[in-house]
Formats: sequence, C-alpha cells, structure tokens
Amino acid sequence: MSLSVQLLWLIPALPLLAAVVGTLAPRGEFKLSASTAIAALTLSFLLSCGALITALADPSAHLTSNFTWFDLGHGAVRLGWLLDPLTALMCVMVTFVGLLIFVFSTGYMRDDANAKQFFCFLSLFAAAMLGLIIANSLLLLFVCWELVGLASYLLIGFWFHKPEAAAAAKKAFITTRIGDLGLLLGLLWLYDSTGTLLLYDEGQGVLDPVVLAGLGGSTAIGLLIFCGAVGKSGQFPLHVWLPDAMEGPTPVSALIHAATMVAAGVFLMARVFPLLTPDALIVIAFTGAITALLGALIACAQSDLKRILAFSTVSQLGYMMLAIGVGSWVAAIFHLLTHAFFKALLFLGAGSVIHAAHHEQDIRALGGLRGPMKTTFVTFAIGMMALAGVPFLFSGFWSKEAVLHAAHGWGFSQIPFYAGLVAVVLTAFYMTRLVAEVFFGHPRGNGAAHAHENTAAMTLPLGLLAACTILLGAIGTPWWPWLQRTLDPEFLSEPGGAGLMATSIVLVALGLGAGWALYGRKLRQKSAAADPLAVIAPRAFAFLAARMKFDKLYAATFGRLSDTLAACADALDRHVWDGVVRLLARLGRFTGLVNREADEEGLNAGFDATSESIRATAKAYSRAHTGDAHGYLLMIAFGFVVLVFAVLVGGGR
Amino acid sequence: MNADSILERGPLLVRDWLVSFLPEPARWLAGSLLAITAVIVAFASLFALLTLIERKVLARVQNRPGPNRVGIPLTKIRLFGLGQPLADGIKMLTKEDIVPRSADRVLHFLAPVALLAFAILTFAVIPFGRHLVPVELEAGVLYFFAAGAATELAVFMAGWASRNKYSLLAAMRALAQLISYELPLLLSVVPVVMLAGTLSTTGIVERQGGWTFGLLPQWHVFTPWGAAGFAIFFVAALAESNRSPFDLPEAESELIAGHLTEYSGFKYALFFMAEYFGMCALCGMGVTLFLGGWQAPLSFLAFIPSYIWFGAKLMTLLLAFMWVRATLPRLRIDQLTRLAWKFLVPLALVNLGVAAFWSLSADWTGAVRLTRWLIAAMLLAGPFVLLGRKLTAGLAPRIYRYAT
Amino acid sequence: MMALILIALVTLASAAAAMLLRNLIHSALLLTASWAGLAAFYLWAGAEFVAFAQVLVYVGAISMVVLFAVLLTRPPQPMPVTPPNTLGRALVALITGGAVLGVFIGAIVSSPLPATAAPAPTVSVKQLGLELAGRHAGALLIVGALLTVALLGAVVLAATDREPVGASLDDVRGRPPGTPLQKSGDAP
Amino acid sequence: MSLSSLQLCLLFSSALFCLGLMAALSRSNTILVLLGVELMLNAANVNFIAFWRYGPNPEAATGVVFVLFAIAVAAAEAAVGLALVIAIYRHQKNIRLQEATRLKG
Amino acid sequence: MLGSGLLSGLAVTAKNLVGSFHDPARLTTVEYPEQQAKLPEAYRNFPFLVSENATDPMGTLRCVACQICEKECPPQCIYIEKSKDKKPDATGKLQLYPAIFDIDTSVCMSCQICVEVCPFEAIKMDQVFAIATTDRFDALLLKREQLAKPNAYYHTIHPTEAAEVDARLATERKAAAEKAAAAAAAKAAAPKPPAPPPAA
Repeated sequence: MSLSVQLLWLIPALPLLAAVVGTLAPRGEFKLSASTAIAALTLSFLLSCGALITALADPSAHLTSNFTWFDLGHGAVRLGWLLDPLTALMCVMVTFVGLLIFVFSTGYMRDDANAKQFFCFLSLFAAAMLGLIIANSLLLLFVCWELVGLASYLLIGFWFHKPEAAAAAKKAFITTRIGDLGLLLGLLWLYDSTGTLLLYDEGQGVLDPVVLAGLGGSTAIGLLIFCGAVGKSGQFPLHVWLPDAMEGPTPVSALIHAATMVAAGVFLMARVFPLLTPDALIVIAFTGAITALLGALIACAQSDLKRILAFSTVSQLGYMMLAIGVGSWVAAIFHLLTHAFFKALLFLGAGSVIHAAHHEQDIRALGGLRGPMKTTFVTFAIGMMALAGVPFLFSGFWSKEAVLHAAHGWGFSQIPFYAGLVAVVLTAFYMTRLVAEVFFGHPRGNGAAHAHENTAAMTLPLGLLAACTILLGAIGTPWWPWLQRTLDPEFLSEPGGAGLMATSIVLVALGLGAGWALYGRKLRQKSAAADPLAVIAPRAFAFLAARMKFDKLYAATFGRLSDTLAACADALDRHVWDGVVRLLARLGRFTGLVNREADEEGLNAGFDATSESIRATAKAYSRAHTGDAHGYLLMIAFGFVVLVFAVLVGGGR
Repeated sequence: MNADSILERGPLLVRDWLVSFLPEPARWLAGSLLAITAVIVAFASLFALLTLIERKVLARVQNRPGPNRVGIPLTKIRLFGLGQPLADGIKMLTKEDIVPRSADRVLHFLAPVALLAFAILTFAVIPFGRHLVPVELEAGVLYFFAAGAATELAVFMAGWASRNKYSLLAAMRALAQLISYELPLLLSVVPVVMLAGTLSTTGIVERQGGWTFGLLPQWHVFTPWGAAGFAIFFVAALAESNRSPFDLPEAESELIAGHLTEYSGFKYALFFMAEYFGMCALCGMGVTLFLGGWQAPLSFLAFIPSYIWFGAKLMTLLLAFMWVRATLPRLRIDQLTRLAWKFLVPLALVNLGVAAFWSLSADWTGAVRLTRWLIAAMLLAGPFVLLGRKLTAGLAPRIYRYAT
Repeated sequence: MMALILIALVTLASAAAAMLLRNLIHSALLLTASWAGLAAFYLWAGAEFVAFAQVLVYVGAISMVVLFAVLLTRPPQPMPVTPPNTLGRALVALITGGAVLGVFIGAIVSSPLPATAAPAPTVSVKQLGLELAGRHAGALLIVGALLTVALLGAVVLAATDREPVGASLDDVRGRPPGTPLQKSGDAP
Repeated sequence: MSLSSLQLCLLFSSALFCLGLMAALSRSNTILVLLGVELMLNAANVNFIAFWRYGPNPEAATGVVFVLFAIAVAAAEAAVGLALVIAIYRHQKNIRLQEATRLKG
Repeated sequence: MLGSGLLSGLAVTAKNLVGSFHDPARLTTVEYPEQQAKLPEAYRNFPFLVSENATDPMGTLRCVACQICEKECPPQCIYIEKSKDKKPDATGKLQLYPAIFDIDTSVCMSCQICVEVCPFEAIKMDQVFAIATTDRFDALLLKREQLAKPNAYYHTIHPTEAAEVDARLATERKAAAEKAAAAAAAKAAAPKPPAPPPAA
C-alpha cells in the first residue's frame, strides 16, 4: 500500500480528529478519548508506512502537492505538502514512538481525573507535529510550530494545580517564543527576498537550486531561522526551559522532550539545510558543541531522575546541531531517529519507575529496583547503554559515531570534535551513576521499598522500544549506510574511521569505569549521604547542581530589565494617560449637563403636547377594536367588495 | 440474466395474452384491472399464509409445533395446518357483526374500509420485478408515504366512531405513535433519495444494481448510512405497522385491543388484513429502498427471475418482523415516544449528515475508500453510543427476583 | 372537462357539508375529504408532486392536528343549541359571501382569458427540485426557519405549565438498582 | 355561453373561497373559523395551479413552487392556529370566537 | 453497548426456532388424541368396581352390596340395590351382589371416600378423565356394566397399590381358608357342633 502525496494531509488530520472527538466527549470519558487517540494514531502510523513506501520508490524526488490558501494582492499565499524520505521517516518515527507513548499513557494516567483532556492534548500535539513534518511551506510549518508550542504548554502545565508545573509551562512557552521571534523574522526576510515560502515548487521554491542561487546565500536568514531551532531544541543559551518542563507527566516528557518536539528544531535545520551558508554553519556547530558539553556536565550533578535525562537530552540535541553545523545533516537525522527511540525508552522507563515508586523522583531516595522491576530494569539498561554509546550492539553507538566522524572531518576547527569526545565520556559517566543509584543497592525510601512491576500497558511499549533501540542501529552502519543514502543520494561513505571508532570505544569504557568506580563499587546506604563527586570537588559540584546558575543569571539580567520597563510603563499609565482620560471624561459630563438643561426646558414641552394628542387619537381608534374577529373579517370582505365595485364602476381598467 | 427473457417477462406476456381477447379500447382498462387483481390476490393469499406462518414461527420459538390440524376440508389430510387460514376466515365471516348502539354507524363502517383501501393504495408504486410496477410514478416514494399517512385517519375514525372511551383513548395513543414514528421513517428514507437522486422507486432499485469487485452487491444497506438508515427504517416500520414491541394500539392483554375493541366479525378481519397489507407494503418499500429491490444478490444468481428475488427478500423481512415479535416485550407508551424523539430522530438526522458526506466523497478512489468507510462509520457510531447512553441514562439493569 | 367538474363538485359538496354540520368531527373528516379532492384536482392539472404533498400535509398531518384540537377542546357542558345572534350572523355571512362570489364570477366571466386547451404541462420532480434548490433556495431556507419557529411556537402555546405531581414514576426510575420492584417481591 | 377550462377552474376556486369565507364569518367555533381560512388558502392554491396549467409559460414551474411554499406556510399556520385555540380554551373553557375579546380597546 | 441486549435476546429466540426443528426433544407438546401422556400412578379420577376376571365381570365382582359406600358418599352419587339371591364369589363363597350399582359422574367429586370405607377392596379409583358425551344426563350416569373393570386393569393403572391389595387379600383368604379348614376339622372332630361359626 502506498500513499499519494495529495492525501498526505490525512496523517495529521486523523489525530486532529481524535483531539476534536476527545474535546467533545463528556467529562470522564477516559476510555473513549484514549481509544480514539490510539486508533487515530495507529491509522496515521499505517498511512505513514504507506508514505514511506511511496517515498522510497524514488528517494531523490521531492513529491509536492501545493494549493492556494488565499489570494493576496499580486500573489497568493500558497501552502502544500511535501513527501520525501526525510518527511516519511520522521512521520513513521513520530507516529510509532507516539503510539507507544499513548499506550504507555493509558497505564500511567489511568487514575488521573483529567485523563480525558490529557489524551486530547496528546492527540493535538501529535497532529501539530505531523503537520510540521509534512509541511511544504515554511508558513504552514511555522503555524504547526506554534501549535506544537501550544500543545507543549498545555501538557507541561497539565498538573496546573502545582505551582511549579504552571511556572514551568509559562517558562517553556515564553523561552521558546524568544526563538520563534527570530524564526518569524527569518521567514519574513526570506519571503521578502524570494517572494515565496514554499520549499519545493517545481523549481520556484526556496530550496530549489534556481532560487537558492538567486538568493546568493544570506547568513542572516539562516541564523534567524536557527534562532527558532535554538528555542525549540533547547540549545544554549535558551536551554533553560527544557529541564523545567519535566514538571509535566512523564509520558509528556517522553513524547515532547525526547522524541518529537525538541527534534523539531533539528528537523527544521535539516530541512532548510541548503539555505545555510558556511558562516551560519560555524555558529551552529559551536552552539551545538557548547550545548553538548554543557548539558553533559550539568547532568553529572543532578539528583532528579527526570532532570538527568532532560539534561542528557540537551546534550544529545547539541550533538545533532553539531552534526548539522559540520555539514552532515544526514548524521544529525540518524542520531535524531535513534535518539528518539532510546530516549523515549529511557523516559518511559523512568515513568515506570516513578509510577511504581509513588511519584518519588529523587535518585537518592530510590534504589534497589533491579529485583522487583525486572522488565523495567532490563529495558532501561538497554536504553542507557544506547545513550552511553556502548559499542556495536546498540543504535546510539552507530549514530554517535556518525556524528563524531562528521565532526572529525570538518575543516574549519577541531574544537567541536573534542567537545564531543569529552561529552561522550561524561555521558557514559552520568548514565552509569543514574543506573547504579536507581537500580542497585537497597531501597532508601518508602516509595522504592514498595515498588512493583507495572501493567502490560506500560511494559509492552518498553519492550518494543528496547527492540527498536537495538535494531535501528543496523540501518546506518558505515558498512551499510542505507539511511544516509536514502536521505541524501549524494552521500559518500568514507570507510576508514576505525581509529576514531576505537578511540570512542575507549572513551566510553573510561566513562563507564569511572561511573562504576565512584557509584557502583560502594553503593549509597542512606538517601541523605553526600554524593561521592561532591566529596571530591564540592564547589564545582554545587555550581553544576545549580545548573551553572543560568536561571539566576537570566533573572538578574533580563528579568530585572523587564521589571524596570514594566515599572516605567506603570508610572506612565498612572500619571500621564490617566490624567488625559479624566480630562476627557470631565468634558463629556459638562456637555451632558448643558444638553439636559436644553432638553427639559425647550424640547419636552413640545413633545408632551404631541404625545397627548397621539394618545387621544389612539383612544378613539381603540374603540373600533372590538375584539370580534368576525367583525374584522366582515369588514375586510366588505371593503374588498366595495373596492372591486369602485374599480368596475369607475372604469379603472 | 437477459432482461427480456421469457421468465422475466412472463407475467406481462400472460397479461397481454389475456387482454388480447378484448377490443382495443377496453384493453388498457382491462390490463390495469388485471394488474390490480393480481396484486390484491397475491397479497391476500400472502396474508392468509402469513397468519399461519406467524403462528407457526411464534410457536416454534416457544418450542411448540403450532397449528397443524386443519388441512384439506372433509378429509383427514393435514398438510401442516395449511387449511387454518381458511377456517379462520370462515369463522370471521360468520361471526356476528356487532355495532354499538350509540356508535357512529357510517364512520364505524368506513374505518376498516378506508384503512384497507389506503393500505392497498400503497402497493401501487412498489416494483415487484424488473417489469412489474403497477404504476410508474416519478414521485413514487412521496406517493407511498402520502398514502401511508392517510391510514392514521382510519385509525382515528375507528376509535372515535366506536363511542367507547377506551377506543378513543387508544386511538389517540395510536395516533401519537404513528405520527412520532412517521418522522424517523421519512428521515431514514431521505438519504436514499438523496444518494439515488430520484424519487422514483424503479430508479432507486436500478441504482442498486451491479456488484463491487463482481461480488458485493451495491445495495444501499451495504453502506454505513444505508445500514443505519435501514435499521432506523426497520424500527420505525415496526412501529408504523403496530407490530411488537410497538403493538400498543392493539395490546389485547393490557389495553383491551384499543381502537379495535368494538369491532368484530368481518370488519375486524378487514382491520387485520389491512394491518398485514400495511406491513407487507412497508417491507416491500424497505426491500426496494435498502435491500436492492428485485436485484439478485450475486451476479451468477441473476438467472432467477427478478420477482422471485423480490419475493424472497420480502419474505425474509417479514420473517424478521415475526422474529422480533417473538423476542421483545411490549414497550410502555413513554418509552415508545422517547425512543422515537430522543433516539431515532436525532440518529436519522446524523445519518442524513453522513449521507451528505458520502455523496460529497463519492470521488474518493482506491484505498481511500476504506478511509471513507471508516469516517462514515465513526460519524455514526459516536452519536449512536452517546444517544444510547442518554436514552438509558439512570436506568440500571433490572434485577429479577423469582419466587423459589 | 367532465373530470374537472366532477372533482369540483365533490370537493365543494364535502367542503360545504363540512362547514354546515354541527358535529365537529364529521366536519373535520369531510374537510379532509375535500382536501383529498383538491389533491385530485392537482393530479388532474398535472401537478403530481403538489398533489402528493397536499395529501401528505393536509390529509396526513393537518387533519390530525385538527382532530386533536377538536378532542382537546370539548366544552365541559354542551353548547347552547342556538346562541341568540347565530341566525343574524349567518345571514350577514351569506350576504357577504354571496357578494364576494358575485364579484368573482362577474370578474371571471367578463375577463378575456386565454382559452387554450393545451395539453397538461409536465414538470419533472428533478426540475422542481432544481428550481427549489436553485432559484428559490432563499425562500426554501426561510420556509424551513418558519416551520421550525411555528413548531416551537405551537409547542409553547399548547404546553401546560404542569406542576410537578408527586413523583410516581420518578420514584421507580430513581430507585437504586437491585431493590425489588414491589415491597413484598420475595415470595416464599 | 361556454366556459373555458381555465374559467371553470377559477369558478371552482372562487366558490371554494366563498365557502371558506362564509364559514369563517358565520361559525362561532374557532376551529371551524380556522378551517374556513384554511379553505380560502386552498382556493388560492387552486388559482395558482390553474394559471400555471393554462398560463403562457407552463415550463417555468413557478406556480407549482409557489403552491409548495403555500402548503408549507399553511401547515405552519394550522399548527400555530390550533395551538392558539387550545390556549384560548384553557383560559375561557370554551372556544367561541365571540367571547375571545379580552384585548378589546 | 446499546442494543447488545436486544441482539442476545434475538439470538435466544433464534436458537429456539432452529432447535425446535432438529431437536424434537425440545418440543414438549403431546398431540393429545393421538398420543397420550403417561399418567402418574397416583392420579385418580372417578371410582370403578373391581372384578376378579375379565371374562365374566358381572359374575366376579368383589362388591357384596353392603352399601357402606352409598351411605358415606358425600355428594350422594352412588345408588345401589342389593340382589335378592346369592351367587358364589371368586372364592366360591355365596354372597350377595349388587343388582344395580350406579355412579352419577356429573356429581362425583373423586374424593375417594368410597374407596376408603369399602371393606372388600371392591371399589377403587380409576384414571379416566375423557368422559365427554353428547347427553348430559343418562350418558353420565355410569351403570354397573360400565363400572366393572377387571383386576388386571387395576394392576395396569395403579401397580403398586394393586399389588398391596392382592397380597392383603391373599393373606386374608389364606387365613379364612385355614380357619375354615380348622373349623371343618373341628366339625369333623365334634360331630354336633353347637352352632355354625360366624362368617370369617
């Protein structure tokens, strides 16, 4: 079965329909909402597979289906769908991972009173994300981009009765808005210089070579678009919202902050890659490198289970940006796909742990879950090894290898490459720490002591994701780079990275060993005990645990600035504008006074006389109103006869 | 099969042959009379047969053999009780015809006659076979329902003319029921007319010819809106023909037979006959509108003449009526009207919307047709579930306590 | 022509009888007959669709409404047989009606009307539908709105503001599931 | 004097109209008055059909369309009118039109 | 879901409908005149007179016309006239016999009191119920000839009870015979008996 590009809109339309159904369903209709959402996403998944088949028929083609939205003076605003291997692969990934997360959520959110809305929001999010992926117009993409932001706002703030959650939702929304402003400016600039926002349009779209050549390469446009990606993908310096967004329910974290939404930025950059000039790429590469390093460093000192994973996401997104910056968007997408699977796996595993441990998230208070939660442990360990880059068996290794390979081959600078290598060590280190703290040793809290394995609705997705995590690496190995060739038909595989591979294997082993040495050999006994790392370097650890004080920095600078501005505006309002308004009101009142006097003295007397006479006439008429319907009818008939006679006699015809 | 084969045209040929003995000017009249006679005789004998079959089916459902004694008169041959209708008829005809003293004699007499007349009128537009339509009207469906609507008048006449308060009250209730269910009945037919684009019954049947993939007949009932419409039509037809579980108007056990209380003998038999005629006509309409009329279900079965297919489908539907009667208990009057107004009418309106979607998406091809199907089915299933919940809200399953 | 005269006579006769009879039910039924006669007239004139619509609306629906109204408004005691001014009113009505009829007849007879005996024109249902949904779509919508409003208005007018009478049925509906229907339901 | 078919139709309709008028004028029962009005409406319909049938332009189905609308309006009128009758009955316990004069001036 | 109850109900009736054709065990109807249900042994309706053998019913009636049943009958539906002469009964003893024995079944209420009081096991309850006739009076008044039925018939309708009765009669007769034998022996021993012993 294949799906033609004209019907591509069905993929996002089905979850949207499910969202609508969920909205209209009565309160407490959890089952209806959930089953509709899952059914819709299943259909979307099947359709996506159909789209993939269509796309693979000719990987180099960009199938489009454009239409006019509305006419606008000289031109028209046109939207459209785009189908190429990138779109199709992303669609399959989003729908598949999303589906598993939906299924997981039926278990995780079962007891929540608002679970119905939850599925409604999830469907809305999936619809927006899929719309973003299939868009052939940057305008449509932007619309969906904002919808994704909205859905993430709703989902992060799902438990809005918790002040932290509400604050986190606001933070995420506002922070990403900063990036979106840049994106919007970039789009406007692009429209101004090319006159279209369609990506591919039979040679007229912005990515078609002719137009690209005409554009002549504008660094500013690329960087402005990159601003959007920085916001959405949590790149330095706008990464601060991502860890806070962990206040949402765990499936949300898995769906939005691991698999799909944060990937939107990377996807956007991959999509507009031809637009990016070498200068812009340098900025991107360094931003990515800094983010990768920063995220990994901070992750080492966090104690919240989900926060660690969140910072690891930041770090991995940095890898992807780095890959784009060094010119290998194919590697970025490869890493995006594998990361989506294993990070969703990790988050769902974390969700499983949290659900079982009665919402205990502090790794210091967990521990010893290896026994009671076997399935979760095994799958979580697979995810951890994939993220850490344990060689050969796990997909994370291959995709990370591809990124490092590309960074190594970059001509401009080797600094990003080295930053990547350091991040590899750190990644292996903090993941080892996490697993050791959570799964080994004794339970150190009430929640962990009474934990037990969850239902099949939660473990089944874990198993499937784990399987995918292992298998997915096979499509992008240096010996058989199917994915790379599919995405970019001009991709040349460069064999001979064996040395590099060996280096990274060693580094991974180093990270794992260090982690095990510090945390695994001597297991934590009490939840209050100090972290071994904190014992070695207390100040550095505190600095990292405070997330390098970015939040404080922003509060002290931007926050202060906006407070001052607000105070100014307030003063202006109170003292200047208010006076003007009051003056106008006084003026109006005075006019009214004058009017009233004139009315009462001059006009009213005349009106009184008139209405008196009208009343008298009415009284006279009302006497004719006898209430006898027969009489009325009689008069009508009589009048008719008289009229006709008059006409006949008077010779009116 | 060939539309002009000898079997297919058989009835027409017989008619032409019979008419050919008459002079030219009388032929048209004689032909019409012949057709009318054929329809009336066919359905009168079907009525006789149905009374027997119904009793047999009910008996079988209750694990009894049913009437099986009366066979050929004056012999010992029983023939599964085939003579029963004859015996019943003789009994009915020889019973005393009682007219209450204060009854309105004229209306009392006119009521059964009018009912039967209107019931027979409805047969005029039903296509019994490829060439067998008594009257080809362009607005056939409208005619059918116009003539059907007039039966209410006869029911009222019967109730009022009896000068019996139970009769009158029951007649009013019957009217309320008939009017309530007229609405879903009509609304369930509208999608068919909309999709077929014609009000002519023959036209509607011809639209349902052909087979998808050469296998599935393109009857309306095999589409989502058609299935829903047929279900609504079926329920409403049950109510319109006063059949169980909607047989309140003549509930002998509780409501002393309603507007039929003061009728006996031949007039009662006429009522009975009219009810069965009405049922046959409604079933015939249901077959025409939803079940493909005289079309054969499978292409290789098309050699069987069309009127036989029509008859088979008609019989199936009638048997379904009996089956329902054998199964379901009688509704209360408030339940009955609530079902009509709060469930069937909204559902029929939703179905109208689905039919509109269907006709707008007629150009979807290939695999998307499955999507079209699913969307239509979902659009129907959702309201069905919600309306059903609303209908049964607050009603717990009844727990029966039996004496032990 | 003969058919027309026959139809007209039957229609007029039943209408006149309906208007003269004292028994309201008989009046209503006779009027129904006269409406059916009008439907026959439409059929004769070739307006098939209108004829069926007439039967559906008048014979099927309006007659029912009339009968219901008659039964719902029975006077508690029989009306006085001859109200004082009935005769005078009847006379006035007769004179007025006669005058109007006279005017009509005069006008009709004296008008130079086209005397073409054209074959009955046929207008197919399809054409009618296109006409209704095309040129007269606005009117169709307005009529729909009018009917809805009239329906609601009629319901509001005719509905009684009934006070909640005890809760005889609601008791049964509201009882918790599982309780027996009657008090002594558990026979030995 | 021989009448054309059109004139016959018109005579038919005017007779019907006058019947309705006389009933509406003479009967005191509100329902019958309403039915008289109903008859007058029907007479108008007859006229429409007659003029459509014998008019110069029978292809344009204007007459038929008009009658359809008139029937719809008559249905609405009958429903509302009879509801009014019931409302009157509830207030004055009978439906004599002469007595429904509460709103007189 | 709405409608599932209707469907399961329809399934039940359909099962019955089909089942009644291929599974005759479902049909509980007994087509009466042709087939008759076996009546339970304890069923009883209207009395009859027991005769010892079928070949000569009138000659072997156990009834000795003692008229106890006639007196005891609550609705008084029995009419008996004694015979003038005596005839030997089944055991060969000379006994009175009923010249007329009528039971009016239109009056009889099947109370079984006649059976209870009969010292000779001569009247027992029958199992007839189909006694419809075209005459309300004479045809319902059962005569001696209609009432007399052989002991074998009694065995077929109430086997248990009949066996008990037979056993009891046999022991009584045996005792009577022994007594008679003893009496005979005594008679033989005493040439002049003072008086004949009372009948056993």
